[in-house]
Amino acid sequence: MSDHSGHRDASREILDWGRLATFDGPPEILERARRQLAAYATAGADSLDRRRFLQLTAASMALMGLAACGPEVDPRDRQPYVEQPVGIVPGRPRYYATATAPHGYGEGVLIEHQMGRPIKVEGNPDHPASLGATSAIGQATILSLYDPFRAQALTLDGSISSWPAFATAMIERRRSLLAQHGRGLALLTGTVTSPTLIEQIETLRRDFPELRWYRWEAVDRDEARAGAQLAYGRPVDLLPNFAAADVILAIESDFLESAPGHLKFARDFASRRRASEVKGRMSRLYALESTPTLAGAKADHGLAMSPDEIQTALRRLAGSLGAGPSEWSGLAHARGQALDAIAADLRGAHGRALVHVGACQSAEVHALGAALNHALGAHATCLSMIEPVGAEPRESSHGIVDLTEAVSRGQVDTLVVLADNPVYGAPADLDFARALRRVPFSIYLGESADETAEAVHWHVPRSHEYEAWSDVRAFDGTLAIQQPQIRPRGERRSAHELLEVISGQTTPDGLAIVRQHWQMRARESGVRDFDAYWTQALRAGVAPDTAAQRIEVTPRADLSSQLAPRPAPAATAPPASGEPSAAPSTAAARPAPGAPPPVTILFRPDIYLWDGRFADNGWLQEMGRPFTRLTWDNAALVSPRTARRLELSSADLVEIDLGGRRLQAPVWVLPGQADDCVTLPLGYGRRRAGPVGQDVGFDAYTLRTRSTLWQTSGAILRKLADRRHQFASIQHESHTLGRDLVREGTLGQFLANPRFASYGHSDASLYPRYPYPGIAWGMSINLDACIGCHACVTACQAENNSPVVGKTEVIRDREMHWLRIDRYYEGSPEEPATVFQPVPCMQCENAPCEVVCPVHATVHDSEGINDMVYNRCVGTRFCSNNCPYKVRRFNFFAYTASDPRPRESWNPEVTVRGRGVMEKCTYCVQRTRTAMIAADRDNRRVQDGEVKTACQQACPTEAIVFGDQNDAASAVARRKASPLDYAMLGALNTRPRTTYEALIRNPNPALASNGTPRSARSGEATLPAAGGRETGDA
Amino acid sequence: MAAIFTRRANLFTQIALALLVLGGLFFLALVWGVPLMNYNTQVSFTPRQPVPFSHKHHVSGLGIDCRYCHDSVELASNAGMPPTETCMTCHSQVWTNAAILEPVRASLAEHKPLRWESVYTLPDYVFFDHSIHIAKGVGCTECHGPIGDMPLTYKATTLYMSWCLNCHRNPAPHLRPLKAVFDPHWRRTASTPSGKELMAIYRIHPKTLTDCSVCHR
Amino acid sequence: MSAHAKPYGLVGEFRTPEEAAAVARELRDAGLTRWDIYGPAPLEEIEHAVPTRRGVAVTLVMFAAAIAGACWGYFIQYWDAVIDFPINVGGRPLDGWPGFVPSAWEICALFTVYFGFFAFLAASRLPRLHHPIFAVPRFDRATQDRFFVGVEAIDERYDAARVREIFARHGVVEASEIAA
Amino acid sequence: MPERPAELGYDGPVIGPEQDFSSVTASLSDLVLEKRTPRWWYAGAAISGALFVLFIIACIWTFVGGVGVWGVNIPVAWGFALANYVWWIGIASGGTFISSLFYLVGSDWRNGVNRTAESLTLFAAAAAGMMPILHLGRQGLFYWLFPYSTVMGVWPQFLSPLLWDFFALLCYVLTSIVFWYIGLIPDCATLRDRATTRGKQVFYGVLALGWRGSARDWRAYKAAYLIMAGIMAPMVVSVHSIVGLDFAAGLIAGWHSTQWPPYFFIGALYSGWAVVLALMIPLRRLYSLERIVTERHLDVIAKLMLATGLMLAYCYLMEAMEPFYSGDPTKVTEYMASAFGHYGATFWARNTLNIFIPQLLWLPAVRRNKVALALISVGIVAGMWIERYNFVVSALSQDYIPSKWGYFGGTFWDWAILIGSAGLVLFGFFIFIRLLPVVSMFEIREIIHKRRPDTGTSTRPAGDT
Repeated sequence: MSDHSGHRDASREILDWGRLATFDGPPEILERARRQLAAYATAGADSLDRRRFLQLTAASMALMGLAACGPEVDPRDRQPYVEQPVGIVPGRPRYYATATAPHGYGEGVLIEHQMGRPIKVEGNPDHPASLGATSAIGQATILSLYDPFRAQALTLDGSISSWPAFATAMIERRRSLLAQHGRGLALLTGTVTSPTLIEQIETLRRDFPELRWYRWEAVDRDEARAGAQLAYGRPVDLLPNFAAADVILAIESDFLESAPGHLKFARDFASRRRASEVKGRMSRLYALESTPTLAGAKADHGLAMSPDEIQTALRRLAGSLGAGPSEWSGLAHARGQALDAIAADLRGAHGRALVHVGACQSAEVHALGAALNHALGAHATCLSMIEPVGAEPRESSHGIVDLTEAVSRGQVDTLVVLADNPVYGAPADLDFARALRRVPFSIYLGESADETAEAVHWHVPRSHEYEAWSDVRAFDGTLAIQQPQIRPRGERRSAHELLEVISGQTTPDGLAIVRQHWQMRARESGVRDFDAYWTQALRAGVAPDTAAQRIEVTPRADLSSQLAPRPAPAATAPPASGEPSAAPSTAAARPAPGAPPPVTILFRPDIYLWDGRFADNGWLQEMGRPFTRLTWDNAALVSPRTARRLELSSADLVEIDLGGRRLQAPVWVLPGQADDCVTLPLGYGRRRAGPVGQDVGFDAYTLRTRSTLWQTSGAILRKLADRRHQFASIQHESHTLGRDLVREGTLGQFLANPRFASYGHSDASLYPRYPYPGIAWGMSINLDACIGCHACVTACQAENNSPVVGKTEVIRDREMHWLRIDRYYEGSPEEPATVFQPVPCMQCENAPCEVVCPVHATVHDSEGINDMVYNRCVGTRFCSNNCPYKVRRFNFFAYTASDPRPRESWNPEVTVRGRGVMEKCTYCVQRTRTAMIAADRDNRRVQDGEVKTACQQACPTEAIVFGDQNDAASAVARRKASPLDYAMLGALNTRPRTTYEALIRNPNPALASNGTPRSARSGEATLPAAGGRETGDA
Repeated sequence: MAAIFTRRANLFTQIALALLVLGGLFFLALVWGVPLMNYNTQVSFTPRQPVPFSHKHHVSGLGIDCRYCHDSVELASNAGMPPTETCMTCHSQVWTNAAILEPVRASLAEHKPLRWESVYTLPDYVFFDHSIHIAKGVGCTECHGPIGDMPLTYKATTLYMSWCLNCHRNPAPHLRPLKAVFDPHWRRTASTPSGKELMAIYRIHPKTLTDCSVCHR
Repeated sequence: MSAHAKPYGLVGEFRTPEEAAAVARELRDAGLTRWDIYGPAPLEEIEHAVPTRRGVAVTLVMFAAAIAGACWGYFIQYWDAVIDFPINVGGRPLDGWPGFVPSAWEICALFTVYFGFFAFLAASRLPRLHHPIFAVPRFDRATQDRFFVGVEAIDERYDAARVREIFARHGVVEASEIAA
Repeated sequence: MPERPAELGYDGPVIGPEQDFSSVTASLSDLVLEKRTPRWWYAGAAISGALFVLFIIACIWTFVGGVGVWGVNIPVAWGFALANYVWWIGIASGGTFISSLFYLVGSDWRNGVNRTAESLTLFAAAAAGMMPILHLGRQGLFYWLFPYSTVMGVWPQFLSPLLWDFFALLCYVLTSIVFWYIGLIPDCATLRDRATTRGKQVFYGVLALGWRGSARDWRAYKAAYLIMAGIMAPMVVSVHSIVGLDFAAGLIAGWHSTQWPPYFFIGALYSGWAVVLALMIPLRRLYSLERIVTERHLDVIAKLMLATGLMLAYCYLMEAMEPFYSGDPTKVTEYMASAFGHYGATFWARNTLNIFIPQLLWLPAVRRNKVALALISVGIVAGMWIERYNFVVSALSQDYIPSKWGYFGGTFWDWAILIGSAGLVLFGFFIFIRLLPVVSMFEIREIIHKRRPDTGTSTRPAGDT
């Protein structure tokens, strides 16, 4: 597990496709899994058979293959291979490189295999979009791979059919299509970055000249594209360099959460934010946003303003920075002073300043951003441009709107849908489902039997990205091959294979398709030994120097005249077809007399479910949202002031009336939300999904029309009297209430007095300190670097077999995450300063939990880890009561037994806990122990960095560092030597091994008064008294 | 007044008391004794195997090294059960049509794994690693008993945690030079270095060996 | 009363403890040892009249039990936690003796009470459901409101006539000789 | 008996002047041997029996479903079970304390009530004993708290307050059984000798172990009983102090305080008195024991209850003072939360029932109004449970880390266990009052004898033929 950080390539291998484990006949396996787990639900030994099944029997792979035909296997069986695959060492993990593309752009990953089964996702350090890190979604993909409810059977009009049947039908269809040169043949895809797929489409065009290719993503980057078009007169992708920027202006920016390349951006950004390392070189971040983003949370000055105000603000900045007509600098704005200060700061940082605009902003704002960047001289230093990575259909009109119109004009008789669930995400005013039903011959390639699958004739189950061959480009164009980690189950096929059928090949072979394309590429780039090239690309997980070429373009001079003379009113999203439009929203409803004043609606993707495609993923559903801390729900987010005005409080049910379209939604009062702006997170309220995702939350798409994809004004909120919603929030109190949890200060304070945050530390004790002569594992968490993305939490859940407990149990405060990220607010509820604090087990040297355990179930080991011995635990729960950090979790029910995931997906290195057992973070003791055994085998000491905890490995910003704190040279020892190092609740003298580096902000002195006053002991001063629960709680 | 109880009542009382005492003692005996009974620990039990494989014949007789079949024992937690191929390396030449080897041939022919009944079964929350024990000079026979002389393999030790602790608390007597680890008939001789010396060579620190996380994760 | 059967002894029934106590004193002075008073409650005058060491014996047993219990209670804890399997629990010292005291005390109490109970049974030879003396007429009132003085025949100084005479002098209600 | 014996008055003797050996023996043993089972007994036994069944069902459900069927969560990992436990063990302690301490100080009124109190102890301790096992995550493995290491070679962790608690409870239950039984032996002998049917004779005969009331046996008996009493008194104190340590030894701000051991013990006595009164008042009337359990008894216990209540009030004040004196924000928040926060209602309920209302006992009029006294006692019993509930739950719900604050709410099964356990105790009590003398006969005889040494015995030759 540890070794790929060292001699990496040796540990990554090429999957032997012929020998891949398969899940043929999963029902038996899953059935058995559930039965067996249930059988042991009550004992600590519940996973007994599971692990033997997984680890001790070398034949579990073979068994997978045989499960369908063989009788039930006695768990006491040892089943050796018949022929042992080369290189397989039972009980040793192996790593295979591939890539995941949660938003269409590739992120390189390494998949850990145990006995041929993919178990865990890690980032690929060699991949530019990963750099070894992963996102929460990336971590969770492994669960989707094992989702037992994904479609397996190919269906025709809802009834099970077979691949041959489909192939024959398709071939017939093909004949008639050939006859009419492909007239009526339409292709609907999402974002396409796979060169192989593009080539296939081009090939299709050769056979079917009149093929029409449409593109649709429910949550797309059209605005950015249109903005670039507007600003540069041509499509480009922007590559910001946050490591080079001293001053950053983020316009509701997604650069820390979802923008292509966000993992790299986060890494770069953090590299300039860890105060103890960069000292005076710490960068400064401003954020203007209508609804809180992670960037806003990290901002030194976050200003909440409505979309209109944002646009005005940008014009004003443009005016005063020479990026637009100077009269703009006079534009009236509520936050004028602040803006001027920002402008001054940006001007001062000329050449080292950067403006980044989020995908949800209108094309105009993007254009303004481009102009600002140009004026600030960012293009040379902080910003570079490349040809767009995502393929653009050559059709002039290729939006879903055009498709729907074409269908209604009867111009489409054969529709191949590769896009992800368009029926669910399409604009509500299109009624795309009806259109789809009118298509005589429609095919949908989708992972589950979702809303779209029910509206088409043929539903071909789509193979998971870890089940099929493909390739994908990253945000910077770098190419990676996606190799299957496991054999697809049932009739699953990839997009490549489906298109291959359309072009006449009835038994497509994904590997052949991709390989063929790559051979062509290789030939073009003059590679002699293709096999070596291919092998190397697979092993490394990236194809050498495939990054897109930089291009030099500058914003057109007449940009400002292109923009509407006056700041356009709100709700100016162009139709999906992509050309910019500043036309005011048509959907805006006129408020009826006496009705409450209208508000602006913002449609935003949910940070974890995205556009809804991950709704079936239990880990992501149960992940607390960074700001609302909600699980299993979305909510209409309103600002505290607006809530007061509308007499709303959290969990009230409201009816949102938008030009006649009505939607009932529960309200959540969210600090930092712009006034009179209501954010409706997308991706919930799936009508047809797996048991996990179905009917969770409300479906905001029902209000989203073609012209108001991102925002619209004129909505009326009507409170539904005395009806409240029950939320499952995992954090009920939002303030530190003056407790010594988070220590923070300003850069000024820090430079003036580096030790300002180290105080009140007493080591006095009646007892002699326990000696740890050998290794002493320790962890340091840098609060400057933590962006609250929850990648670590998901990684922990994946590594440590944490179960999903479901909404009702979360409501009872029984969630099982070992690592949580506390979110605290300071300052005014309107524009609070946000603090993210990851809290794993502190591994106290004077552990309060251990002393109260009557059975030695939690005790210390010689490396100072606070062991939790599940099989010894009788479940008194005193340890949890006595833990001042409340990091212990208890199996109140047999959660693991009732978890639907197949048991072969659990991590065999970690005990699966049964009912009535306490559990908690152990610094991934399975990893430390494996590393120590490896080192001990050849009588050496464990190297620094040889073992990484799951959270540390996933963290994009290197906020978490783990290692031997006795070794002065180790990274963790160096971190702990920082003057900012402090122990949470240190006064209790628990001597935690996990310590924090105090949070340093870098506010603009000119703005010190604004927004967020703070002192080293921030909290007391600016906070409401105890129980300030205005973030609400069901 | 007529006495309620006859003389016999006293006898009954005494018998009852005696039974009470005996019962108590018997209960205690059960509590401590039953877990140690072979019936419970399966020690010296010989499970039925598809093929009556004899370690005595292959190891002591033919002198085949343990690692020839259990090839991952030095590399990984798992010693590894030999794939059918391994059996067939020889048995495609010798005993090619012995009846008792039919299952092996069948396995190869039908590409179905042999199903051995496991002899040593650890509970699932115990993470035992063969490789480190081998590397630290713990011979196979320390846990597997006189495996080299077993015509049919039987369980030689209880695998109770208390049994593990015996060695983890005081490893010295159970250590041997590395070259002797796989020797099923090894005996300590005058020339063999003492357990203390071996502990020094292997850098074994017994204090750390009883940490819970050594085996429980 | 049967002449041939070896008699258990002579039992006299009295109304008041004073009478019984007076009889007791005479028997004691006469040097008899195998006699006893049976009454419904432990009353001072009777206690004073009847010489016995049983109370002391029981007390000593209980004291010994208390010491033994306390020592054993402490020892098992010390041996388990410090000698047999020392484990670092929350950085506390292995020999956290103050933490061993409560359990040790409880075990001490347990021992004392139980050995006290057994000592009492042993001292008074209980349980013994059958006893010759139950044959005495109206002996049931020994546990209600009457007092009986029983003199055993096996006492070498036993002389039925003399005993009857003593009984009579102290207003015996009825004196009856019963079989063993 | 239709006509009801007259009361003796609150300053009157602890035993009716006309009572002698024969009469107390007769009246008390006839309750068991002769009296036809009264209707109220059937009613009471039926109701409490039904609750007992509910308790059994709730236990089974908890075993099958796991403690998840309760409202417990993280942070509030302890809920009803612990509150019930502390409550019952407290009630038990009260009983033992009456019979042991007041035996040592030789107060004569004690002999009228100790039997009832001890029996109560027994059943309350049984109910208390169930709770710690029930609340375990893996109930079947509770035996790992015994020092037993044949298989695993691991011992219990003796520094854990829970382990002290385990030993304390175990020893306490075992010892109180013996203490209770040894007190019964002479009375069983009496019943054996008065019993008219063979069955009863054998039943009580076996229980009496052949007791003959020999003076030498009496000496051994009294020696053993005296020392037992001498051990039980401090034991009760230690047991409940250890229960207090379960919390005091914790780090939770609301628990981490040295005052809990005495605080808990005082609370225990308080509930002990209250329960004895609550049961004695109706019992002496239903069994017409007015001449044996006299108004004097009630008065004494009522006064004791008042005194203990004042001590408890002092503890409450200390509880309030400590956080503010220490100035620790966590402790302050926690106290304010318990007083005015989510659980404020329980806080004020406990103060009202345990402190404010009982102050009425200053007034002789109230003290001597049996209905009022019974009601106040019942109020205190309830109040003590509420106190424990508030104490356990509110401290946990808001401790050091605000982000993990959370609240507890009892589920149906929580309530079922609480009410059911009351059923267990009452049912046992009903069985007891039917099978055994509710007042220790031989000890009453001792008082009678002490009272009139000259005429210790029956004047009229009762039962002479």
